[in-house]
Amino acid sequence: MTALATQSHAIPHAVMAPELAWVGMAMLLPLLSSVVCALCGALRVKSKLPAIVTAISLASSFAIILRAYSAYTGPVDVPIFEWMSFEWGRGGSFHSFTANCALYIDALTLYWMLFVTGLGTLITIYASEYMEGDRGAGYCRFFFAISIFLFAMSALVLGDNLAMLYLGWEGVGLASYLLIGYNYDRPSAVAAAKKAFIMNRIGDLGLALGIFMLWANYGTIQYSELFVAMSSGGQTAVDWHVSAIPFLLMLGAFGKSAQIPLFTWLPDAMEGPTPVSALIHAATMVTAGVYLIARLYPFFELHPQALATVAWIGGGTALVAATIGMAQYDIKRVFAYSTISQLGYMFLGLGVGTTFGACYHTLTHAFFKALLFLAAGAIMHGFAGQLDLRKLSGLRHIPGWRIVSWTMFVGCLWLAAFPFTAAFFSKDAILLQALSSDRADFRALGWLGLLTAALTAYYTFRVWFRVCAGPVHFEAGTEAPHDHGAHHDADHARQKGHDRHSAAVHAAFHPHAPRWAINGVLIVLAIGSLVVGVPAYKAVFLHEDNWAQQMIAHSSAVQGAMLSNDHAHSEGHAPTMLGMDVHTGLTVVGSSAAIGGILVAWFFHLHSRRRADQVRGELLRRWWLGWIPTAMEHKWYVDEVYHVTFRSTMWIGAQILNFADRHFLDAFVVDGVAKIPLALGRVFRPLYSGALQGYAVTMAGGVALVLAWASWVWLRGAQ
Amino acid sequence: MIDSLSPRLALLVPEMMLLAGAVVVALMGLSKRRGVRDALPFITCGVLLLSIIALPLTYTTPRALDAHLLLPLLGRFVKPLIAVMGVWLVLLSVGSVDRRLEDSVARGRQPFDAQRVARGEYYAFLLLSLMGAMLLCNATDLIWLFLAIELVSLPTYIMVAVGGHGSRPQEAAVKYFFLGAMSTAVFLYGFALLYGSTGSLELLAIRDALAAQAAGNGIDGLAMIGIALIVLGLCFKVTAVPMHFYAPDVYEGAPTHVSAFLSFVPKTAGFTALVIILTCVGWTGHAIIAPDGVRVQYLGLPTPIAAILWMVAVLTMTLGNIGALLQTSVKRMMAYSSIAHSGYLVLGLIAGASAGIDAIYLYLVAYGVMTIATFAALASLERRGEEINAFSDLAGLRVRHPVMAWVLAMSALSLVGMPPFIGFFAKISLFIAAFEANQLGLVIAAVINSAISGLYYLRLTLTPLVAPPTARSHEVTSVPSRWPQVTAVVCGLATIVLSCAAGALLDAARSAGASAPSTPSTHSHGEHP
Amino acid sequence: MSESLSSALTAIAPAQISIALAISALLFGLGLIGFLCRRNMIIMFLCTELMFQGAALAMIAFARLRMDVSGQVFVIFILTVAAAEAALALGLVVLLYRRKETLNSEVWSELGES
Amino acid sequence: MALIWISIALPVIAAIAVALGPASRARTTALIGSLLSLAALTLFAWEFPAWTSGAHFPTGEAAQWVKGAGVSASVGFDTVSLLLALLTAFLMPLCVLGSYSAITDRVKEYYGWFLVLGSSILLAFAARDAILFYIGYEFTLVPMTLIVAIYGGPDRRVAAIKMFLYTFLGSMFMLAALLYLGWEHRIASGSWNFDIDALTATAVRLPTSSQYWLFAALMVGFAVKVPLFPLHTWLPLAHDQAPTAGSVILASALLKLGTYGNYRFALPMAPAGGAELMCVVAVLSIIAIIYASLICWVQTDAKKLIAYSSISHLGLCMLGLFALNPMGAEGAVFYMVNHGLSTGALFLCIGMFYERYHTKDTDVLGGLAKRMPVWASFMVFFTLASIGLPGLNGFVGEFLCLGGTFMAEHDAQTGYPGVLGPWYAIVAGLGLIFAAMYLLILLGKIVWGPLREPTAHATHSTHDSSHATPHGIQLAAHSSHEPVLPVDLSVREIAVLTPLAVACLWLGLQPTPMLDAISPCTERLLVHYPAQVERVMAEHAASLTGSDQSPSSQPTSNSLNSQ
Repeated sequence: MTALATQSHAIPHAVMAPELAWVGMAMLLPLLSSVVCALCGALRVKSKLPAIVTAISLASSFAIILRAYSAYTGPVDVPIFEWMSFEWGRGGSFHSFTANCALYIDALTLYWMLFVTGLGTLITIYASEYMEGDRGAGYCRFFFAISIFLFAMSALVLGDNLAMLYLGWEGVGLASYLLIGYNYDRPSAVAAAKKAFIMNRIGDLGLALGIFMLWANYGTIQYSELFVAMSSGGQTAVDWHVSAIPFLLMLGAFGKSAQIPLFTWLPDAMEGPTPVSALIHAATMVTAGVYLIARLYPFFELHPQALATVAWIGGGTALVAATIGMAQYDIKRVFAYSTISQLGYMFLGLGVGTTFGACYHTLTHAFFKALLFLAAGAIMHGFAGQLDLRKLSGLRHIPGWRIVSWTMFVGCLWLAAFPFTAAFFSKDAILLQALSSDRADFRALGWLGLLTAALTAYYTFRVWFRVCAGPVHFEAGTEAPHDHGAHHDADHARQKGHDRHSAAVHAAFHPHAPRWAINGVLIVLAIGSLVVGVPAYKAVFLHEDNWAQQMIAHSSAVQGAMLSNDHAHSEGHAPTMLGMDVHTGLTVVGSSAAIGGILVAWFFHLHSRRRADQVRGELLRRWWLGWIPTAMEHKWYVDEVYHVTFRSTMWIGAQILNFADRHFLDAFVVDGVAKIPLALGRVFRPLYSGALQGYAVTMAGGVALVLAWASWVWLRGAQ
Repeated sequence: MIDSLSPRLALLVPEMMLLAGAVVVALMGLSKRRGVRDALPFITCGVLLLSIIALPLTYTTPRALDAHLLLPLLGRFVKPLIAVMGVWLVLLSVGSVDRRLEDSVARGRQPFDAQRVARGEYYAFLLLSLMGAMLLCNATDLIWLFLAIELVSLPTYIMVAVGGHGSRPQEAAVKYFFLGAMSTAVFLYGFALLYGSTGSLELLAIRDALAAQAAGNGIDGLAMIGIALIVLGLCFKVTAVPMHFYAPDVYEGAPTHVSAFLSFVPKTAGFTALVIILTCVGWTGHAIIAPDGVRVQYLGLPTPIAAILWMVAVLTMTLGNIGALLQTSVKRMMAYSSIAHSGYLVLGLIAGASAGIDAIYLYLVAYGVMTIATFAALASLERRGEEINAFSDLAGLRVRHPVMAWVLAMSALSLVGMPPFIGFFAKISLFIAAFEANQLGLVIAAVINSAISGLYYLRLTLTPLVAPPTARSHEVTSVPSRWPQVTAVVCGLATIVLSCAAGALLDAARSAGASAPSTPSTHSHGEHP
Repeated sequence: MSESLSSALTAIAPAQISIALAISALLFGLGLIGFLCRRNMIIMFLCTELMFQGAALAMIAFARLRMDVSGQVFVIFILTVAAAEAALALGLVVLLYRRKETLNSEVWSELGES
Repeated sequence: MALIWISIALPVIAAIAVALGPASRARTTALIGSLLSLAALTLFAWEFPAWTSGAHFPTGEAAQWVKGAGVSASVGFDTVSLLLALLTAFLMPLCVLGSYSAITDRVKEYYGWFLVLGSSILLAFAARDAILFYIGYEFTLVPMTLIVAIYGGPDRRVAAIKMFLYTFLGSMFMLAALLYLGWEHRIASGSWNFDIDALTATAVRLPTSSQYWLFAALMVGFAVKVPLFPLHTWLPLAHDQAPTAGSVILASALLKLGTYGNYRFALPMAPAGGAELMCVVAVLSIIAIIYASLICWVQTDAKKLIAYSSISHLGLCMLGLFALNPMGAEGAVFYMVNHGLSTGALFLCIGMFYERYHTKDTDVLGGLAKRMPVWASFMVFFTLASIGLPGLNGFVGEFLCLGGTFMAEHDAQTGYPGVLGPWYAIVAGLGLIFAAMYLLILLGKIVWGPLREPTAHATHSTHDSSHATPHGIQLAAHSSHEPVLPVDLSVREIAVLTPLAVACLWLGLQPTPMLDAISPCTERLLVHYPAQVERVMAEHAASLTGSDQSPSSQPTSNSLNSQ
C-alpha cells in the first residue's frame, strides 16, 4: 500500500485516467448479475443459481476494488460512456450541461466501496441459505433486486457527477422498494415499501434541487470541476441561491439516511426479509446520506449554520431514536431504531467537523449492525418468525444456538460501545470533536451524545439479556417455518412435517437451528468487527495515524479545505472536561456510561424481570408520568402526526378537487357553456309557431327594423 | 346559324333548349302509357345534359363581351352549375312524384285520368325554374332581372303543392306562395325606387349613374332605400333573416325531393341576383370627405348597405345555427342549416369585388353537393311508405343501410366544415374573402357559429353510425327506385373528390366573377392583384 | 311637335310626381296592412296585388318624371306577372278549399314548432 | 418528399383494403399497412440530411392545392416533427397488434378508422403548410370520435361527443388565428401564402398587441389538445370510455399534436405575445401538475388515473417548453416522446388486464402479480419509467424540464433570460413526488398485495393456492365468441410490450443522440425570446418603479399594416 502522503488541506485535482476503465466493472458486474437473475426468473430456474451468480459478481467486484485500492495514487476521473450531455451557445457565450457515465475514484470512494461490496458478498452468502425455502420465482426476484441495489450503490459511490449520484440514489430507493415489498401478499409489506419509496422521493427532490442549484451557480455538476470552481472561489453571487445548496443537499441526505424529518420509513422497512434489513437498511444504503455530505463537504461550509444544523439534527435523531428503541418489543424494530440513532451520531460527527469520526463510525457500525441483524434473522428463521423479546428467552442454552447467541453478544458489545471495542473508538472520535469544540452548542451535543450512549447500551443489552440469557422459554411465531416467500412450496411443508398452525403447542415445536452458511457468516462478521477496530488500536497504542483518518484526509471530505479554517484548534487553552483533559475525561465518562447502561439492563432484564414490569406499572399509574412509556411505545406518535398533518389534509384536498373537477368544472362550466346556444334556441322558438300571418308580421317588422338601422347608420355616417 | 342571331340571343341557346324540353315533358306527361311517364325524369336529364353540352359551344368569350352584360362571364360558371345540380335534383325525385297515383293506376284500382297525373307538370316546372335561374345571369336590365326571378320562384310554388300527397305539402305551398308574393312586391318596389333615382332600367346605365352619384356627393336617398328594399326582398329567396321564417315549415312540409330543389336553386338564383344588384352599386366604395377636406376612398359597399348586410349576415348565421339545435325532424334541421349557410354566404357578398364573388360560387358548389347528398340519402329511404323525417328513424341506420349511413355522415361532416371535405375549403375561402374586406368581427362570428353547428351536425353523423337501432328505425326500408341511392353515393363521394379540385373551382369562379369594364368615366376596380 | 309636348309636360312633372309617389306608397302600405290583417286567403292575395299596383304606380310616376317610356314598359310586365300569380294563387286556393272547406288561413298552421 | 407522402398514404390504402377485404383478414392487412408506413418513414429518417442542422427537409416550392387561397400541399420534417412522426408510426402497429383480442365486432370499421387516424396524425406532423397542418390536426377528430363512440365503454357516446365538440371549438380559435396571420402575411407580401416559414417571418414582425392576441388564440386552441389545466375535463372521460388501442393513440400521439402545435406555431410565431403570456401559461401548467396529481390519488378507476397522470406529466412538459431556455425546451421535446412511450405502454397493460377481468376498478381487483407475473413485471417497469426513475426514459425528460425551469432565472448559465425561476421548479418537484405516490398506490393495489379477483372469476379459480390453471380463464361473463386469453400474457401481448420496454430503456440510457438532434431545433425556436423577455422584464421593472419614461411603443413593431 503506497504511503499516502499527507496532503495539504486543498482537495487534490483529479487526473483523467481512461485506462482505469476496468474499475467500472465493479459497478457493471452487479448489473450483469441482475440480468442473469431476471433471466433465471423468466426461465423459472429452481436451483440456487441466482444466489451463486450474485455472490460471485459481488466478490469479484470486491476484488476489483481491492486491486484499485492497492494501485491508488491520487484522485482519478475515468470516463466510460456519454449519458446526458449537450451544448448550446447564443451570441458567443457557450454553455453546456454534461452528465456522463464516468467514475471519480478517490480515497473516500474506495473506503466506501470496500465495505459496501465486502458486506454485500457476505450477506448474499447468508441470504442464499436464508431464502432457500423460497426457491423459484421469489428467489430470482430477491437476488435480482439485491444485484440492482449493489449496482445502484456502486453507481452512487463511484459516479463522477451528481447526476450519476442521483441515478444511484433513486436506484437504491427502487431496490429497497422491491425488497421491502418482497412478500407482496402481505399488505403491511406493500404499504411499508410504498412509504419508504415516497419518503426517499421527498429527499430526492431536495437532492435534485440542490444539484440544479449547484449547476446554476457553478455551471457544472462534475465533482472534479466543482472542487476546482469551489477552490478558486468560482461561485458567481453569494446570495440565498448559493447558501441554499447545503440545506437542499442536507434534505436529500436526511431522506435517505432516515433522520428526524424523514425517519419513520426505516422501522417499517423491517417488513422486508432480514438479509435486506441487514445489507440495505443497516449497512450500506442508509450511509448514502453520510457519503453525500462527506463528498460535498466543502459546499457545506458555504453557509455558517449548515454544519450546525447537521449536527443538531444528528444529535436530536440519536436521542429520539434511542428513547423509542428502549420501548420496542420487536428485536428488528429495536435494531432499526438503533441504526437511526447511530446514523444520528455519524451526522453529529459530520456536523461538528470530524468527517474521519463519522466515516470510521460508519465502517464499524456497518459491521456490527449487519452482525446483529443477521443474528436476529437467524432467530426469526429458526423460531418461525418469532421476534417478540417477551416470548423468547435463554437462547444461549439451546443446543445449536450458541454461535448465534455469542456472535450476537459481540454485536451488542460493539453497539453499546463497550470500552476498547472498535465502536467505542469511533464514537469516541465523534464525541471528542464535539466536546473539544469551542462552540457551546457543540459541547452540549457532545454531552447529549454521551447520554444517548448510555441509553444505547441499556436497550442493546435489554434485548440480549431478554433473548439470549435467562431460563429457556420460547414460543413459535405465526409465520410459516421460515419468514419468506408468499406461497411456500408444498414439498417444504412436508419436509418439516410439523403442524404450522398451533403456535401455542410448545412441545411439538423445536427451533430450526441455522446451518453452516448462516453461522459462518455470523462468525466472519464478528471477526470483521474486531478487525475493523485494528486501525483504532494502532492509533491508540502505537500512536500511528488511523488508516481511516488517512483515507478520509486524502479525499474531498476534509474539514476547512476551502475556507480559512476559522475555528482551528487554538492549541493555547486545552479544552477541558470535568477538570480533566478531554481525552481522558471522555474515555472515563464514555465507558462508565456504557457499563452503567449494561448493568441497568442486566438488573431489569435478567436479574429480576418482574421488577421491570412493576416499574412500568407504577409509571403508568402516575398520570403525569404515565404518558411517557405509552408515547415511547407508540414512537412518540410521529407517524400519526405525519398522517394527520400531511396525508389526511392532502387526501381531503384531493377529494374536494376530484369532486370539483367532475361536478363543477366539467358538469357546470363546460356543459353550461354548451347549453347556452340551446337556451338561446328556446328563446327564439315561439317565432316559428306555424301561423302564416305570424310569419308575415315578423318579416314586416324585421324589414322595418333593418331599414331603421340602415338609415340610423347612414345619418350617423353623413354628419 | 347560331352566330347569325344577335349576340345576346346566341347566349340563350341553353335556355331555349330547356324551354323546349319543358314543353315536350309537359305534353308527354299526359300519355296513357306508363313507360312514357316513367321515362319523363330521364328525358328531363337528357335535356339538361344537352344544355350543358351546348353551353361552351355557344357561350364564347367574345360573344359574351360584346353582349353588354353586367357580369359577362358569370353565366359560363353559373349555368353549368345549375344544370349539373339540376340533373342530380331530377334523379333524386325519380319514382316519388305521383307515386301513390301511379301505384293505384298500375294496380287497376283507378282508371288513368290525365287530369290527376302531375308528373309531367312537375318536371316541366322544374325545367322552367332552372331556365329562370339560367336567364338571370344574362340580365341586362331590371325587367329581365324581375322576370327571371319570378320565373325561378313561380314554378317552385306549384312544385311544392303538386310534388307530394296529403295536407302538409299544401300547407307548405300556401305559406311559401303568400310570403313569396309579399317579398316579390317588396323588391319590385325597390326596383321602382332604383329606376326613379337612376332614371334608367339598363343595369350598365344604373351602375354608371350610381357611380356618378357616388363620385358626386354620395348616392342619393331614393336609390339607397331602393337598393335596401331589393336586398331585403331577395333575402326571401336566399332564406336570410328577416325573410327566413317560411323555410322550416316549407322544407318540412314539402316532399324531400322538392325540399332539395328549394334548398339549392332559389338560393343560387337569389345570390346571383344579389351579386348583380350589388355590382351595380359597386364595391369600389365611396368617397367620404374627411373633416380636413381630403377625399378618402373606402373599399367596400356604401356604409348603409354594408350595415344591412352585416346585420343580415350575423343574424342569419346565429338564428340558423341556434334554431337547428332543438329540432327532432331531420328536414326541419336541414332548413335551419340552409339558413345558417346563407348567413355565411352573405359574408361573401360583403367582401364582394373579386374575392367575395368567387368564394360565394365555390361555396354554392360545395353547398349544393352537400345538401343534395343529404337529401338524396333521406329520399332513398322510407318508413311504411312515408318519408323519413325524425332523427329516431335514422338511429342505427348502419345496420340495414350502411352506404346511406356513411353518405349521411360524410355530408354532415362536410357541412360542419371538417377539413378534408369540400365544405372546409369553401368555408376558408369565404373567411379569406371576409378578411380581404377587413371584416375580422364577422369571421369570429362565423367561427363561433360553425362551432355551434358542430353540435347538430355531429348528431346527424353519430345517429346513423353509432346509435343503437330503435323500434322505428327497424321499419326503415329503401325506396323501390335505385336512382336516389345513386345520387346520394355520387354526391357523397363528390364531397371528398371535389376538395382535391378546390383550387381549380376557385380559379373558375374567379374568372366568372370579373365584371364588365365600365365606361372610362369611373375607374373600375382592377383585376385581382 | 314632340319636343314641345315633352317640354310642356316636364314643366309640371316635379310637383305632381311627389303626389303620385305618395299615392303609390299609400297603396303599397294598404296592401301590406291588408295582407297582415285579413284572414281570408283570397283577400290576402288581393292585397299582394295591391302592393304590386303600388309598385307599378311608382314606376309610372318615375317614367313620367324622367320622360322615359321604359318605365311604362316595365309596368306592362308587372301586370303580366301579377296575372300569372293570380292564376296560380286561385288554383292554389281552390286546392286548399277542396282540402279544408274554408278560406281562413289560420287553419293552415300544423307545421311549425309547438 | 415522395417517401413522406408514401408513409402518409399507406395507412389510407390499407384502410381501403381492410374495408373491401373480408373481416377475417382485416387485422393482418391493418398490421401490414401500418408496418409498411413505419418502414417508409424509417427509410426516410435513415437518410434524413438535417439530423443536426435543425433545418427543414425537403424545403422548396410544392404543389399548389388551392392557389387562390395560397394553400399548398407542401410536406417536410425537421428533427422534432420527424421524431414525433416516428413515435406515431412506431405505436400504430403495436396498437393494431394490441387490439387483436379486444375488438370482436365491427372489426373492419375499427381497423379502417384506426389506420385513417394514423395517417391523419402523420399528415399533421409532416405538414409545412398551416392549412395542411390544420387539415391533418382537425381530421384526427373524426376517426377518434368514431372509435370511442363505437368501441368504447358504457357511456361512450357522451364522452365522444364532448371530446369532439371541445376540441373542435378549440381548433376553431386556432383556425381564426392562422387565417388572421395569413391575412397579415397577405398585407405584408401581397398574396395569400400559408407556408409556415413565411407566416413565422411575418408574425415575428407584428406589433406586440397583435402578437399578444395571436399567441392567446393559438394557445387556447392547443391548450385544449394538450389538456392544460382549465380545459382538460374532456380527457379523463375520453380515456375512461375509449377502447385500449384508442386511448393509447389518444395519449401518445393526439396529445402530442397539442404540444407540437405549441412548438411549431404558438412559440415561434408570437415571441412578443409569448413573452408576456409566459407567466400565465407557466402558472396554469403548474396548477395542472399539482391538481391532476392530487386527483389521481383518489381515483379508483385505473384508466382515469393514468389519464390524469398524463395531464400532470404534460403540464411538466409545457412548463419545460415555457422555461424559454434550450435545456427546458429540449427536455420538453424529449419528454413528449417519452410520455408517448411510457403512458402508451401503461394503457396497453391496463387494457390487457381489462380484457381478462372486464373491470378497471382498483377496489375490486388486486394482487395480480401472483396470477400474472410477466404482466406484473412489465407493469412495474413502465410505471417506474413514467415515475421518472433514472436510467429509464422518463427521468431524462423530467430532469431537463425541471432543470430548465429552475435555470430560467440564471441567465448567466443558460444564456437565455427566462420568466420562470426556482420557485416554479420547487412546486413542480412536489408534483413529481405526488406522481411517485399515486402511481405506486396504483401498483400497490393492482400488482402487489393479496390476490383479489372480481366475483365473476372467483368461481373459476378452483383453488387459489394452486398454480395458474393451464387453460385460460373462461370468460363466461362476456359475449360468447370472445377469444380465450391465457392467464398471463400471450406471446402476442409480450411482442407488443417488449419493443416499448426496449425503447424506454434505450432512451433512458442513451438520450444524447436524440438530444443532439433536438437542440438545433430548440435553439432556432428560441432565437427571438431573449430580446423579448428582456423587454418584458424591463417593462415590468419600469412599471414597478413607476417611472414612465420607458418607451411604450415596442421596438419590434412597425407601422406595417396601416392601410
